[in-house]
Amino acid sequence: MAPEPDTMPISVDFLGGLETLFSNNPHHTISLPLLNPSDSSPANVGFLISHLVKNHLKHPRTEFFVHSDGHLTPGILVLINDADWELEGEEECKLQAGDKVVFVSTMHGG
Amino acid sequence: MAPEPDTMPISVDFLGGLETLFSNNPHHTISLPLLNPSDSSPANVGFLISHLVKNHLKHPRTEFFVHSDGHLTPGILVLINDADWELEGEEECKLQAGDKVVFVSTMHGG
Amino acid sequence: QNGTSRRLTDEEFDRYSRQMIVPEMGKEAQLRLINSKVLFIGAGGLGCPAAQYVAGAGVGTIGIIDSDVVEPSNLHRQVGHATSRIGMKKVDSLITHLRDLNPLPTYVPYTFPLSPENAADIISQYDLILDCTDNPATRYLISDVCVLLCKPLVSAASIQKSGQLIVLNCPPTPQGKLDKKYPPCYRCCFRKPPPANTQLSCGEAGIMGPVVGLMGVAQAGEAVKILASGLHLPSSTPETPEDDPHNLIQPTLLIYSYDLNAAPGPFTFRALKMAPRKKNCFACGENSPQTLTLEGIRSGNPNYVQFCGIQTAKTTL
Amino acid sequence: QNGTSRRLTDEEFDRYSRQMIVPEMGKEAQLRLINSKVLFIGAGGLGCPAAQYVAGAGVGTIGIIDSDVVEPSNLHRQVGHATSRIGMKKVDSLITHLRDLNPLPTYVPYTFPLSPENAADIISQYDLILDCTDNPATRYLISDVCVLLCKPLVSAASIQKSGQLIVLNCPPTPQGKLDKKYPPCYRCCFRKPPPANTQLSCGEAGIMGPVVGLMGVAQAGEAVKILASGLHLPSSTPETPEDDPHNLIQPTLLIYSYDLNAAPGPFTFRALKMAPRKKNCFACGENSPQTLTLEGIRSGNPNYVQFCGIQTAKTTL
Ligand SMILES: [Zn+2]
Ligand SMILES: [Zn+2]
Repeated sequence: MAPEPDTMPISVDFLGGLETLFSNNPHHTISLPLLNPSDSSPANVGFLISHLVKNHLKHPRTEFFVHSDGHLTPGILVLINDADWELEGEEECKLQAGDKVVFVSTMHGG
Repeated sequence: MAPEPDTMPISVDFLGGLETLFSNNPHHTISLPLLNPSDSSPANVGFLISHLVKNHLKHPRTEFFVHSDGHLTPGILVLINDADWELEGEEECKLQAGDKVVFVSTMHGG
Repeated sequence: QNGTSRRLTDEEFDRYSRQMIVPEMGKEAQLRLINSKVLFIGAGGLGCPAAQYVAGAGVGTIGIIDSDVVEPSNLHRQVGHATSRIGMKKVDSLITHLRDLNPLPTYVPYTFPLSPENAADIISQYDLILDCTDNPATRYLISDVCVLLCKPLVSAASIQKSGQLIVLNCPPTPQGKLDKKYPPCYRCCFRKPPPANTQLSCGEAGIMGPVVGLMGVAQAGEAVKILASGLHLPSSTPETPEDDPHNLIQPTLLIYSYDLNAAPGPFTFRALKMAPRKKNCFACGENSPQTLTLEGIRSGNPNYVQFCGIQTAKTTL
Repeated sequence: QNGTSRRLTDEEFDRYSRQMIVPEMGKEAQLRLINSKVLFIGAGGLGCPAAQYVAGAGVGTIGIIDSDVVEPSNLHRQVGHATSRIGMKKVDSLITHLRDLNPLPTYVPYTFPLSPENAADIISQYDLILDCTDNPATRYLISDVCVLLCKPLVSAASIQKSGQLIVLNCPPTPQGKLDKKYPPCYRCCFRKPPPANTQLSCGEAGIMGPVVGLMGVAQAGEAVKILASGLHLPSSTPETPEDDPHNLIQPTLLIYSYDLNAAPGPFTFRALKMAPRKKNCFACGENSPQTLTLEGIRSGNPNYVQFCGIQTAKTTL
């Protein structure tokens, strides 16, 4: 499919059970607006998260992905182009077309 | 490393035990001459196999990879850019810079 | 499926509740498992762990065929046997273990080798076959009979530090059918066996226990999902591979590479996409009804031992 | 290593020959296994299969700690227990099974829970720790004590249809050392636990047997390779991650995703590369000697239960 204007393709993977919140599909290629409409700032990971919640999260138990304040639930690991997001500035990390973001829910059962 | 002139980079993976014949390394990026020097024809998979035997096969038991006639030992699966080589013309399949070739030895133990 | 509407007994509920509450499982899937029949060919390094988890999951009928007896050199990896059962037939030893793990299934022992003469009679009685054997001749025989009897096949193998796994002939498709894309058989993927001088058994080449164990558990995982989700049932509208969400028509060959000198890395697990059923396949292709029949197999055609270039199938691991 | 030059007994040779002939194993690696001590924390869905293969491989001393008793709902996945041992302490049940599989190791039972008070005393007696537990509070405790006592840790977890595995603190590196890149601890990778209302146990959320089984066997595989190859020994010349061929300093987090509706595909196994030890890590970072000590842990600081936001660690699976 052709990309929508003023958007960029971002590869998003959900692992460790998070895929069940997103139509049971571990892999999505989404069209993310280049700018965050709320303040016209360039799209970063924080904006990606709110975009995912608004457009792709199809499950009543949203608390498994985000807090009520919109921040990512603790215990979810984020890798941006294979690097730990803590090293990339977490939600502030700017995104570019083609970036690969992986969300992994930590497991504790045995 | 810069590529040598008149060669192209080919990604070659060895799996299923074949890696033990190739310095115990499952992944190689090799510089394959663009032309087969014996007849100046464009490099194909048959030439890649003879090139691997001559330059990379570091093990006395060569019969696990090639017959004495230089053909690949039966029971080895070849995937060229993720496709079964039988569908690609087997040894006749032409190679291009960046192609990915996977050799997998079939196992029978249990 | 008959019986998927009955109630579970209290004992069944006690045993299976933890898997029944998993999303997409549930009571109907559990009853499909209880109503299913699975055959394990081989009670060794693959068959032991595979059978533990299939029996634990509650598959109702479990057949196991193997002619070997338990030896001390088996026990580092064949975790369904025991020191106290050395010398016993592996099938009887494994069933002893499984029956204590879960007494509810019906266990059917076959303490003789699978052969071209008996293969069809035995395989025909099951819904799903697990190839846990140790030699190429038996692997080709199993696949051929599965094609002819329309049985899905979960095939695994392992040697030294490597393992492989593939789901074949699933959904099961009649021999010779090629109007669309259909799933491959073992011969579609592995047309010719390796020459006899490059065929190594686990006895000769060695095997790491956790490697063959992991492949066996993965086989059980595929068996449970196929039966629980009905993936083994002939599909009325088979997808084309382009939009096959089930990875069945072009299954992946899973390769596990265990490296003694490194933690898991990008090459530890590889998933290689195989081609669908091949037009020229001896067993399932266009002209296969002329080349492969149950009658033929029973009377020695093809000759599996000759095809694999060895005098006798190796059965000791 | 003392004892790696002695001869093997006939019985040892009988049992271990099939793994000793694997390339890069051999007699010395076998003796390293025999001279090693491994602690399993948890005798459930991970601990059962992990212990089967570690015991089979001949690790000389095997400690197991768990306070639970065997219940019918365990048996679909906890394949080291049995119907005849329902009601028995899991540790005693599993050791009964392991002793029949391999009588040669020394088995050490601990039939009480791991706690901040006893963790260091127990963990200090082993060479390698396997985290097979089922709750975040115990996972953070285990990792913290492993950092302080310089023990490598093979950590696995599983729920519903997913599993994860990572090798941590290997080669073991003293707390606070950051002059080069060193391997991470559990807190480096998982800084904060999930909120209590999103923590699900296998009892509440369910678990597929072959999924947790596969993670357990994979854990055994990592344990055997670490001990056989001496990867747990402090390295005199630690590599930089750029050229670390062992994947230890930046280990991969292995994720297994089991899909009931599909055969294995490209997402079935993912290997995600983690960062090395983090400067700001509470347990192993720059200022960690001020924030985390064995004394502190023993006297309730940090408070693991409070940190994980639950009243009591869940121990029923
Ligand atoms: Zn075929
Ligand atoms: Zn740390």
